[in-house]
Order: sequence, then C-alpha cells, then structure tokens
Amino acid sequence: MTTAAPKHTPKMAELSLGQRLAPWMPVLLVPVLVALGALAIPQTSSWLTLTVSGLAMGMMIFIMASGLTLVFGLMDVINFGHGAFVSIGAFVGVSVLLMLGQMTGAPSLGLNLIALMLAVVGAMAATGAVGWAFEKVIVMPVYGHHLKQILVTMGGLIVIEQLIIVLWGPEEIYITRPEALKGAITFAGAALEKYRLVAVVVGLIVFAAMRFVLRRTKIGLIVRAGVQNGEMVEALGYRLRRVFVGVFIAGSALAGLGGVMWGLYQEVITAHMGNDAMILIFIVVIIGGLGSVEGCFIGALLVGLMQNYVAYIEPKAALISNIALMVLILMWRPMGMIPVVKAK
Amino acid sequence: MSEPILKLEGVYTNIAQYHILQGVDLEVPKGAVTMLLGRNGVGKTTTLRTVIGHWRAHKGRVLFDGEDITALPTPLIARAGLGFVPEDMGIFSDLTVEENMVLAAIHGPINSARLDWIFTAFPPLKTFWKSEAGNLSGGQKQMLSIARAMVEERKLYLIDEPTKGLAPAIVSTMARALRELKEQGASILLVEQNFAVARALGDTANVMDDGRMIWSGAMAELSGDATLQERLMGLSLDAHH
Amino acid sequence: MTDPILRTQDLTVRFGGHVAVDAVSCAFQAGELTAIVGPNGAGKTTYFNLISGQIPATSGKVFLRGRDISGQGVSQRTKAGIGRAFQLTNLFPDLTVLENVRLVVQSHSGRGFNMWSMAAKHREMVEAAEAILKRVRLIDQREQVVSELSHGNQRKLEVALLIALDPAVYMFDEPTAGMSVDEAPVVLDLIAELKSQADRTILLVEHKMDVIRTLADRIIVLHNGALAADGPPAEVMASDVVQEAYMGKELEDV
Amino acid sequence: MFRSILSGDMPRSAVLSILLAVIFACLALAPFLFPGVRSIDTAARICVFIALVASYDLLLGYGGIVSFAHTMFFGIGAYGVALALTHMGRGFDAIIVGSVAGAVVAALLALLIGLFSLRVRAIFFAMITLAVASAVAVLASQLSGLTGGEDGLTFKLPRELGPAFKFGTEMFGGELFGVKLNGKLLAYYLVFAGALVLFLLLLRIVNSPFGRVLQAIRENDFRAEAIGYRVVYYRVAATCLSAAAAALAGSLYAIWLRYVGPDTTLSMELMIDILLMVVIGGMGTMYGAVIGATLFVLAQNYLQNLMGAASGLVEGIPVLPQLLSADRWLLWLGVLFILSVYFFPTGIVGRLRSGR
Amino acid sequence: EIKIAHVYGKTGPLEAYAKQSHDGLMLGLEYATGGTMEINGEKIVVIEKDTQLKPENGRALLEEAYGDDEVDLAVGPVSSGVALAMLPVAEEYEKILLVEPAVADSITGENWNRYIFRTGRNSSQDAVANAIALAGPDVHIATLAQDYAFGRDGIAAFKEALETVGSKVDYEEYVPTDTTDFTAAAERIFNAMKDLDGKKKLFVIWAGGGNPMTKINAMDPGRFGIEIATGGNILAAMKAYKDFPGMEGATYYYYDIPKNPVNDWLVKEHEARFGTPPDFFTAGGMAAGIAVVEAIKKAGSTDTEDLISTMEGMEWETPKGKMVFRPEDHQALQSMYHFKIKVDPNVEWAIPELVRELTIEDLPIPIRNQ
Ligand SMILES: Nc1ncnc2c1ncn2[C@@H]1O[C@H](COP(=O)(O)OP(=O)(O)OP(=O)(O)O)[C@@H](O)[C@H]1O
Ligand SMILES: Nc1ncnc2c1ncn2[C@@H]1O[C@H](COP(=O)(O)OP(=O)(O)OP(=O)(O)O)[C@@H](O)[C@H]1O
Ligand SMILES: [Mg+2]
Ligand SMILES: [Mg+2]
Repeated sequence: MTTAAPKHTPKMAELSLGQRLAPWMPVLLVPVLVALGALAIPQTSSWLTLTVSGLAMGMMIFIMASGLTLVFGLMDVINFGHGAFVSIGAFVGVSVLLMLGQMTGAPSLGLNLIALMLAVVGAMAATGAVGWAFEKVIVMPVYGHHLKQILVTMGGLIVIEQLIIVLWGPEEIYITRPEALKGAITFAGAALEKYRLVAVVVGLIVFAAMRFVLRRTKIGLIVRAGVQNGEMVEALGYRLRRVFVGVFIAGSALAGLGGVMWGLYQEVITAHMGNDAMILIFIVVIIGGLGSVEGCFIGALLVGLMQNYVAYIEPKAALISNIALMVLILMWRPMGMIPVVKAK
Repeated sequence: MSEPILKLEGVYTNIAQYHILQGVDLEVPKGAVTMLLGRNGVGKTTTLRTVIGHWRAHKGRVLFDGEDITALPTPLIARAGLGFVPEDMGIFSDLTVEENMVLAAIHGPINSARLDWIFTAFPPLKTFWKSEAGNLSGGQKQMLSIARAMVEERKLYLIDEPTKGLAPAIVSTMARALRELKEQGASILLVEQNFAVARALGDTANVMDDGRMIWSGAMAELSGDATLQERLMGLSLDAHH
Repeated sequence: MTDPILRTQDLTVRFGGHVAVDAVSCAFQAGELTAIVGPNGAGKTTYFNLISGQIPATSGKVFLRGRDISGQGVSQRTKAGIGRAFQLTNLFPDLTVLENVRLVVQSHSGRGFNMWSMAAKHREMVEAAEAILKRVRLIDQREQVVSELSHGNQRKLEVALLIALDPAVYMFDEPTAGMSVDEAPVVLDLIAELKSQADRTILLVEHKMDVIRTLADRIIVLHNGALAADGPPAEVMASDVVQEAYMGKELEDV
Repeated sequence: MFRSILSGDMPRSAVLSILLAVIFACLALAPFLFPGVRSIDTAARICVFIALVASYDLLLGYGGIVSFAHTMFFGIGAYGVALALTHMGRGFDAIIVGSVAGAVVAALLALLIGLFSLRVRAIFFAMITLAVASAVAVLASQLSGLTGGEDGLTFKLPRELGPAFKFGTEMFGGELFGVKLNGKLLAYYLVFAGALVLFLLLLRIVNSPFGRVLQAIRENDFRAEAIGYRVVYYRVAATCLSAAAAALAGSLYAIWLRYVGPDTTLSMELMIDILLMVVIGGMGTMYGAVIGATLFVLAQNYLQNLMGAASGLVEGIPVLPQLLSADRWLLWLGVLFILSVYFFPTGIVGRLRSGR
Repeated sequence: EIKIAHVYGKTGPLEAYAKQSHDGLMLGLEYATGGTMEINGEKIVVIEKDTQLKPENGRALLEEAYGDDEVDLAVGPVSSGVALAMLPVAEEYEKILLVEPAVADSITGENWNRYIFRTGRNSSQDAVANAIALAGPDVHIATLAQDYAFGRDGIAAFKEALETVGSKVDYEEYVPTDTTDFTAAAERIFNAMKDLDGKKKLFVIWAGGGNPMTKINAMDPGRFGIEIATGGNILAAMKAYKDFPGMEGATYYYYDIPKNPVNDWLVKEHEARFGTPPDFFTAGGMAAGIAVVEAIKKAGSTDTEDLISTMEGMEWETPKGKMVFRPEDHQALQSMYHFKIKVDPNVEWAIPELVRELTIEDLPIPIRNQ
C-alpha cells in the first residue's frame, strides 16, 4: 500500500521532573499522611492503632464506594439510590447470617467464613437483581440528565427503604459478628479488631478484581465512550444497553457486598443505614476522580486515616475533616486525584 | 451488474414532527464508490443516519446485502458489516486516540499491518497515539474518525463529509486510502461537498433535494455537464473549482 | 507602515512536552485580510486560542492596539475588540437561531446586567439580529432551535454570531468547512464585504486554496507550531514549505 | 398592565393559565375558602415554598447552577428573624432587621462561596455547597447557646400577628364571612403578600436581559464568554440574588411558624424537596415553582390521609393494606417522584406548554 | 365523647419507638376503662397525627388537634426536638399536652408551661439512677456521649447526680453524633484512664444507631481494667448487650422487673396480642393512657383547669408501679431499676436482672423550671 502522507514532525520538549512525577502524587499522599500522623500523635501505640484501623476502615469505605465508582464515576449516573442497595445488602446478608446461627455461633473461623461467604453471595444476588430492575424501570429514561437522576434515584431510595420496612419491620435489627471475628488482636500495645482484617482482605480482592476487569476488557472503554456518545458506540457495533445494564448490576451487587460488610461492622442495621453513609461515599468517589478505581481506593484510605487522626487529635474537628479533605483535594486537583472521566 | 450492497426503497424518515426524508430511493453497487450530493439541509446526513439506524424509517425499506435491516437495532446493523464516519466525527474525546481505535476494532486486537497502513495515511495519529482525542486539532479528529472506520474490514463504509477541515495534502492521501479500500473490495457511500474529491473518487452519483433523490447516474456524466450541475445543485461546480 | 492593530510576540504554548505554538511573532495591520495556512495540527486553531484567550500562553505576549492584553480573560478581550468564530461549531443549542444572535447584539450593547427592564421590549436588538440573519440567509430559520439545524446551517450561524459581535479583529476558523458549494460563496462574499466596506482586520484559517487566492492580502504559514513563511499570496503559495508539507500531490494525480 | 406585572412572561397555555389563576385565587382567599387551622397552615407553607422554589429556579433553571446550599440560605433568613425577635423583643422592627440582615448575610455568603468556587467546574460548586451547607447545619446544632441547637428556637411575634389580637370589632363585629378577624389572619396575609412580591420580582429578573444571559450561560458558558459575557460575574450575581430571595422566603417561614430549627430549615431532606418541586413544576419556567410547590406541599400534607382511606378499602387482601397503610405514605411519595419525572420530563409547565 | 390526640412521629427514623408508644397508650386506655373505652359513659376517641419527626409538623398538627379537631388533650411526641416546638402551642390554646416519651429535661425545665405534663422519665431521672448504680468507693468513671445538646446535657446531669452521691467523673469524651468509627475516642479514653488505680468504668450515653459499646469492647478495654456501663434500652438493642455479661447500669423498664398487677396484665395482654413482651416505650405509653383516664375520672370533666388541678400531685398505678405528678413541674416521679446483665443463650436479648429498685424516695430529681 502506498498511501504516504507528508512528513509529520511536531516539536517535542523535555518534560520537567515535576511533570513526570505528577501522576504518582496521589499514591504518595497515603504515606505522607501516615507520616504526618506519626508527628502529630506522640503515643506510638495509639498512632499504630489509629493507622492500622484507619486503613482498614478505608477498605470498608472502599468496598461500599466501589459500586458507585462504576455507576457514578464511569456511567455518570448520580445514583442516590446506591445507599438503598447498601441497606438491602445488609438486610439480606444479616438475614442469611441469622438463619445460619449454627455456623456463626461456632467458634470456628472456617465455618464463620463460609457463613459470611453465603451471606455475601445472597446479598449480592439480591442487590444485583434489584439493581437490574432499578436500571430498567428508574434509571433508563434519565441517562445524561443529572438532575432527573438525582430525583428519580432519590425516589427509588425512598421506595426501597420503605419496602425494607414493610418486609423486615421498622425496628433496628441487631446482630453480633461471627464468633471467630469478635474481639481484637493486640500487638505492640495496639489493638486491631479482627473483623477489620476481613475487611482488608475483601477490599483488596474487590480492588484487584475491578482493576483486572477494567484493564483487560473493553467494558470500561465502552461505558466511558457510551456516556459521551452512545449513538456512536452503537454504530461501532456494541450493544450499549446490555453493557450499561450489566455494569449497573455489578455496581449494585458491589453495594450489596458493602452493605453486608458495613452491617456486620455496625452490628445494627436500619433501612436508612446506607443512605447515612452516602455523603462519605460520594466524597470518596469525587476526590478519587470520577471513574478511577485506583483513585477511589486511595481516596477511601485517606478518608479512613484522616478521620481517625483528626478524631484523636481534636474530636470537634472530626465533623469537618472529610469535608476539609475534599475541599483541599479539589483545590489541588479540581477533577479529583486520578480522573478517568471528565466531569462537567 | 450484481445485486447492490445497499438499497433504499421509498424511505420516509421523520424527526420529531418534521418530515425530513420523503421517499428516498438509492442503490449502492458493490465494490464501487457512490456519491451522495446536495445542498445544505437537504437530507444527506439523515439518509446515512437512517441506514445505520440512528433514525428510523417509518415507511419504506432498507436492504443491506440482500437483508432487510430497516428495523434492526444499530449495533446489529453495524455488525453486519458497516463502517460509519458521522458528520460530527463522533470522537470520544475523553478517550485517548488508542482507546478510540481499540473500541473501533470490535473483532479483537488491532491488526498491526492495517494499523501501519493507517499511520502512513494519517501520521499524526501515531504521534498522538496516547493523547486524549479531545485535544486533537480539528483535522486530526477528522483523521481519527476515518481511521476508526477503517481499522477493520467492512463491507460498506458510510462516510459523511470526510474532507472538511483537512489540509490538501491529507485530502489526497485520504482519497488514496479510500481508493485502496475500494480495491480491497469494499463499497463506499460518500457524502461530499468537495467536488474535486467527488469527481476523483466517485463512480456513480446521486443528488438530493428537499428530502428526495432528484438525480442518479454515473459520476462522469454529472461532472462533465455544467448545466446539469447548475440545475441540480444551484451552482456549477466547475466554476467554483 | 502604521502601528499594527494586533501583534503577537514570541507567543508559545506547550501541552506537556508538545510545543503546539512555538514562539510566533507576527503583526497584523488594520484593514488587512491575513490567511493562515498550515497542515493539520500545525497550531492554527491554538494560535487563535492564544490570541482570543481561550488558552493561557506558556510564554509570550499579545498586544491589541499596542496594549498588552496577555493577562486578560476571554470576555475582556472580546470586549476589547477580538472576535472569534470556532472551527467546531459551538453555539447555544437549545435557544432559537434569533436568540443566539440577539444575545450577541445585547452583549455588544452592554446591557447584560440590566435586571429590571424586559428583554423582549428592546426592539432594536431584535431588529439588529434579524438584519444579520438576513445577510447570512438564515432568516427563514430564525425561530428554529439550533440543535435542529443541519450542519451547514449551523456553520452559517457561527459566522452570523461573529458578525453580530462586530469586533475590530475578526478571526474565522475554516468558516466554510461543511458548507455546500452554493452556500460557501455567500459567506465568502460576506467576508469580502467586511474587508472592503467596513475596513475590518480579518484573520482567516482556510484549507481551500481558491478561497485564499481570491481573498487574502497576505498569507502566513504555520508548520509544527512555528511561523514558516509570511508574505503575499502568490509568493508564499509557490514556496517549498507550502508545496511539500501542505499541498501534497494534486488530487487529479491520485 | 397585567402583562408588565408578569414581566411579559405569559403562561402560554390555556390550562396553565387556569391552573395559575385557581391557585392564586385559592391562596389569596384561603382563610375564607378553607377555614381551619390546618388548611391555612398548608396555604401559608405553599406561599413560602413558591417563593423559595422560584428563587431556586433562578439559579438552577435559568443559571444551570446546581447548588445544595439553598436551604442554608433559607435557614439564614429564618434564623435571622428568629434571633432578632428573641433578642430585640417582639416588634416589627425586629422582623425587618432580622429579614434584612438575613438576606444580606445570605448574599454575602453566596458571594464568598461563588467567587471561590464558581470559576471551576459545576460539580465542584455542587460539592462545595453541599459541604458548606452541612457544615452550617452542624454549626447550627453545635452553637446551641445561640441557635437552640437541635431543638431550635421558639419565639413570639408582635402581638398584632398573634391570635390574641382582634380587630374590626366595631365595623364587622370581629368577623367577616364567619372568619375571625385576628392577628393570625394578618400574619397569613403578610406571608402571602411577601411571597407574591418575591415571586413577581424573580419573574422580572428572569425576563430581563440579565435573565437571558443566564440562560445563554447555562447552554454554553464557553461560548457566552467568547461573545463578551464575564461568566463568573453573572453566575455569582445569580447566586447572590437567589440566596437573598431564599433568605427572605426563610424569614416569611419563620414568621409563620414562630419556630425555627435545623430540621425545619436546614436539612438535606428539604433541599431534595425543593429540587423535586422545581423539576416537577418545570425547570426554567418560574411558573413551575408555583405548580410544583403547590402540588408537593399538598401531597406532603394530605397523602397520608388519602392513603388511610385507601387502605381501609382494601382491607382483607394480603400485603396490599400494608403497602397502603398510612404509615407507608413515604413509599408512595417515592413512587410519585419517579412517575412525575417519567411523565413530565420537562415538568408540568413544559408539558402543558408543548400541548402534548 | 372524649377526644384525645396522639401526636407523634409515626413514620420516620423512630418508627419503632412510635409504635410501642402508641400500642402502650391504647392498652393503657383500655386497662383503665376496664375495656369499655368509656369514661363516665363518654366514649374515648383517639386521633392519631403523624409529625414525621418534624418539629414544624408537630406544631401544625397540634394546632389542628386543638383548633380544628377540638380535642380535650393531646399526648406525644417521641422526639424532644418536636416536643419543644409543640410546648408553646399548648399554652396558646390553653390545653393539656401530656409529653410521652420525649426525655429532654428542658420540657419540664426552662421551656415548661403550666399546660405541660410528662409521664415519661426525664434525662435527670436516667442520670441520677445510673449515677447511683455506678458510683462506689474507689470507682473511676469516664463518660462517652454525642457532641450535641442531648449528649452534653445528659452528661451534665449525670455529673451533678454523681456529686450528690459523693463521686465524680474523671474524664469526658464527646464525639460527633454520626460517628461510626470509635477507635480514636477509645484510644483517648484508654490513654486517660490507663494509669488510674481501682475500678474503672466507662459510662456511655448514646442515642440512635452507631453502637459504640461493642466497638469499644472489641478493642479489649479489659487490657486496662476498664468496664463499660450504660443504661437500659429497647429489647432489640439489648441483643447487643450480650457481649457484656455482668455489666451494671440503671434502666427505665424491662418487662420482667416490676412486680405489680398492672404490669402483669400488660405482659399477658401484650404477649397475647402481639406475640412479644412489652418493650421500653410500651410501658410509658400505657402509663400515659392510665393517667389520662384517671385524671378525667377524678376531675369529673375535661375542662383544662379542672384537669390541671386534679393532676398536680395525682398518684396513679402504672406498669412501673406508683407514679406521681410533681406539682412544681408536672414531671411524673417514678421508680428506676438498677440492673446487672445476665446472658441466657435461650433468650434473644441480654437479660437485665434486678439488683435494686430505685424508688421515688431514692431518686433526688432536681426541679429545673424555676
Ligand atoms: N435533530 C433534528 N431535529 C429536527 N430537524 C432536524 C434535526 N436534524 C436535522 N434536521 C433537519 O433535517 C433536514 C435535513 O438535515 P440533514 O442534516 O440531513 O441535511 P444535510 O443534507 O446533511 O445537510 P448539510 O450539508 O448541511 O450537512 C434539515 O432541514 C434539518 O434542519
Ligand atoms: N488542549 C490541548 N492539549 C493538548 N494538545 C493540544 C491541545 N490543543 C491542541 N493541541 C495539539 O496542538 C496541535 C495543534 O492543534 P491546532 O488545533 O492548533 O491545529 P490546527 O492547525 O488548527 O489544525 P487543523 O487544521 O487540523 O484544525 C495539535 O497536534 C493538537 O493535538
Ligand atoms: Mg449533513
Ligand atoms: Mg484548527
């Protein structure tokens, strides 16, 4: 073939060190914050406790937020209903656990984990199914309209919360963790709840799995492109609707997983528990940068650490620590730390 | 002559309350370049969009390779073997050039020989392979849009005003690339305002006005007849060129 | 020669490592029509963006009537007399054609912060807008919502907005791209008219050589971001840069 | 005359005109048409919310700016009046000082937030307003010495606006068409007139050249800048105006309730209600505020009663009575949210105007 | 016909409490009228009004009840914030508002007016009872509460009460109301307490979700010899107490504790009708219901002034035994129960076993409305 065009030689200059470092800055924030914490907190054992449990709390937040990174970050759907999926996940998961009282009551880690696994599977199946219906009925007509999304998903949230009350009753449900996950591990004068270790493992699995799927498949690309110009994606031959539905289901199922984990952490679940966590979840997704699993992950860790340090140093300031963190990060990077999708 | 690759039979298309296409008939022969010409706003773009399924014909039929695709969803139409270069280029500006191309290659990894061929025609795509497509210059976006359609073999290419915004040198390489596509056996339906390109590439020509096809015939006949051009398109093309 | 109305001095912008506009110094005289040509990606649109303020320059300065305006924002520069039409259509999609133009007229009249009178009562603005729509042959579409216009008509509206703004310096970025052969001359005639009757300074990016030949007083060539040639049309067109990097082989030889 | 009261912005739909006229008449004559404490309370709330929602429409529908701090401004106005009445005594001077101060503080705060964050992307502004609003809500509940904390403030109005004040005893014998002429009636008309004036003012603003610029900015801020409008200034101005108007609506609310508290004036829930009223009514139409607020407040107040009746009807059928039980009114409000966005994508006003 | 309005947060976050309160009220009316729901031949009609837990609604609904529905008196609401907004309405309409179960001290304190009565306990009663239950020689006490008026008032009352029994608080910790992670608070408390000698107790006052006790417990406070203590709660919440066998505190009601005919009837009827034992707020609701009937019976009319003079100093029997409306501030004085937690795997929740009944005479409750 002979289709040669004229030479094309745009001028390139060297990048400065700062420019080359820029992509790595967010990753560095976590150790920097840990180091700052060490400076501000004189008691080493307290610092250690706060750091480790803060990171673990970050993982838990990440699990809840991971679904929203997909739905809000990638698909650009401002889903206030996400909190409702967290709640459903918690109720279904806890119901399963209560049914498996034999397994959770036994002081065997293996049995406990199997029970937990079953609860997670049940919860994810339930939230995935509800997510499917939610997308079909509620979200589908409002792609691309943020305001309507807020309202419609708000409506969906209320409906789901009320249905939870109809099904499970208005009372709070209390649950205790599986026997082997109660209590703490103590080391070097620091204490770490055992349950948080489970959260760390689950969080890492979710993180790795999401990264894998988004890097190795075109799904992430299709969604991002589809949000911008769905017609064109279809003209390339992709069944965009199916991909959107699939991603929405995945996001909802992840919220369900988050719900189980969060419910077991709180040990008390209410219909509006998910919604109570929503502001935090939104903050994490936004400071991470829309659409970025890595950003969301780092953001969640930062939030977890920040909360603990600030609450220790000055409890009054804890009220605004998350908000301050968000404002600072957005002032530094208005698009969030690692933006994948450009926000409008 | 063999069966045409694409055939529109009395297609009517409405957009909202407007009746845009009013009985368009069109045949695109296999292995040839077919031009679709006409003034602004006569319905050329609407015709292409009706073929790909972005607008729906509410009357008439669209046949592709002998199959009725009138009611098929867009993704299936595309997968039947259509490549589409929209008028507004349809660039995914948040994605990099590479990601745009990867998405366009629906059947798997990009064939590297084909990619090299695309790079020789449109060198900036290679230079800015990892850059965000939204930051490309106007002409570079146009190149990307065409390249996307060409990244894999298609039976038929629908191309809406590909040369707008391209520098003359690139226009020639693009024209050559299209010709090479044709030589590989593909068919092309091309909307074009640049008459030089139309004349150089077109085998047959169709002229639209006001939602109807008003003239169809060989390109040579049209380009040779100034009065015909005057009558069909309001202006002699040669005079302008 | 008189003082130039617009002048750029070592104007440079870098995107990451890519130097898109490379130390361009150039002056434009009042009443002159300058064509800017160059291959795709040469930096023409970016050069416009730097002049009108859409993108901040990495270094270098822009002067308007001898005053340094490098620190000013887009709207300030617009008010100062730099007007701009866009290569990729960029309108108010859900407003009507008339309202699009009327808004420009209103901006020109400086009544933007008037919160008390009724916009609809200002007949003179509506009339001015309609006059311009007549000139670009869009008057029949005046009540149509812009997003429903065909591509070519949107291009015309783009030109109409710039004319309504009536700046000292007009910058057209491929105004006729996508216009049909019978419509393009209308716009080109308008540009010619601006130049000869209103004595306006015009910067024109175009890829159509015949257009440049008939309209331009002067051509500058940008290549890889740098100023590669500057001079009268005939001379520049014949130069090697233009022939090699820009024109390529003539189509007929394909 | 009529035209210029409405700033030339006519309803442009027969059904809409009738609806508006009916709502206007009902509100203007509420004490006579619907005597009863509850119904007048509902009418007064409708008035306040019309003004509040209209002020939000200026920002959202015309300016295209998403703010979550609107209730904050509303609350500032309410607390302004509450604090003035608590500290200056129960006089009209306190009401005036309180509402003016509230409006000024609200506008200044809006100016501050706007200059700081309106230069950046829309979502940034939305998040900042969310953050500031929740910080202020927390502050209000923390500074319990000043604001009464979670419990809020209860205060007394001038005697002339309370039920104990009777007038017209000589002329009408203290009653007109069976309605007692007392301070409560005066309070209602104060709220009604205040809301009406605010609404007409806002209507004027959106139809001025300024309002048109806002629309242009909403459509395409990039291009608005390129035709010579300094986008930030316009956005900030719109934010301040709308904040001040919201604060005034808040003052009216405080006057009516004789109570302010964080849940009543500052909550996120209220913010969502406002959003919903704007969208159901029709964004960027102003009249949407009237329709949206009226419908929504009515639904909030009477849906429960309606459902009580409905669940009585289906007694005996499984599950249904439980779903229709009056306690589940929120469920149906949620369903209404969804349906209204479905069936009125351009709002009720948009729907009526397009005639489809 | 006697009309009573029950104005309460029927829907909204405290729905569960609301239901208990209402069931209790109805049972109380039924019990006191011997099942006839009539007083002196007049039928009792209860009108329910849902505040949705919003103060402004509370006001409007109470006005509607007094003004449009012309009820004789009103009962409610659940939340203190709503109650405070409603108090002036009672004064305006000169009708009685019987507050149940909102607890804020200021309802019968600074914001009180003579139309307000309260059958529910107030925060001071909780605080004093807990102080008596916890204090002892050589006991060090730290407190944890939410950082807003309710939490701070509660701790203040608790401290005051501790002083009356000759003890004091060694360390106070306040955290934001919506805190979910208590690691930092626990660390601060541990650091403050670990070097003290003797018994160490951490007293927790918490309203709503969040459940700090188990979370702090999971950090093994036993390492530093710290025990956690708190008051009673609804049965569902008592499940979480299973992690704290032996924990002491003071509660307002647990169905198995009071021994009297009223409570026996309540437990039996409740089990029969709802399949569960009566809960925390059921008892209060019932006390209010009985109080209404008793007062109207004794006053012989529903005239507000007659009712007020009857009710001031009125004594009546409730599931919690005798209650008395103190004439000064109309607060019902009542017994509280010092408990110790017992865990029985066959019972869903942890059982608070009675250590000692703290009777009216044992509890010095300050009068705060002067
Ligand atoms: N979304 C739409 N809504 C309503 N009318 C539309 C819409 N899109 C196009 N039209 C109208 O349909 C007609 C045909 O438009 P079309 O884009 O097909 O023209 P075209 O021949 O491609 O013109 P051009 O050469 O300018 O691109 C025009 O009159 C246009 O106004
Ligand atoms: N915002 C940006 N970020 C990064 N690169 C950019 C940006 N804007 C332009 N560029 C790059 O700068 C170069 C010059 O672009 P410009 O749009 O100025 O070209 P042009 O001369 O107008 O070309 P055309 O004729 O195709 O419109 C291009 O290679 C483009 O990729
Ligand atoms: Mg077209
Ligand atoms: Mg360009």
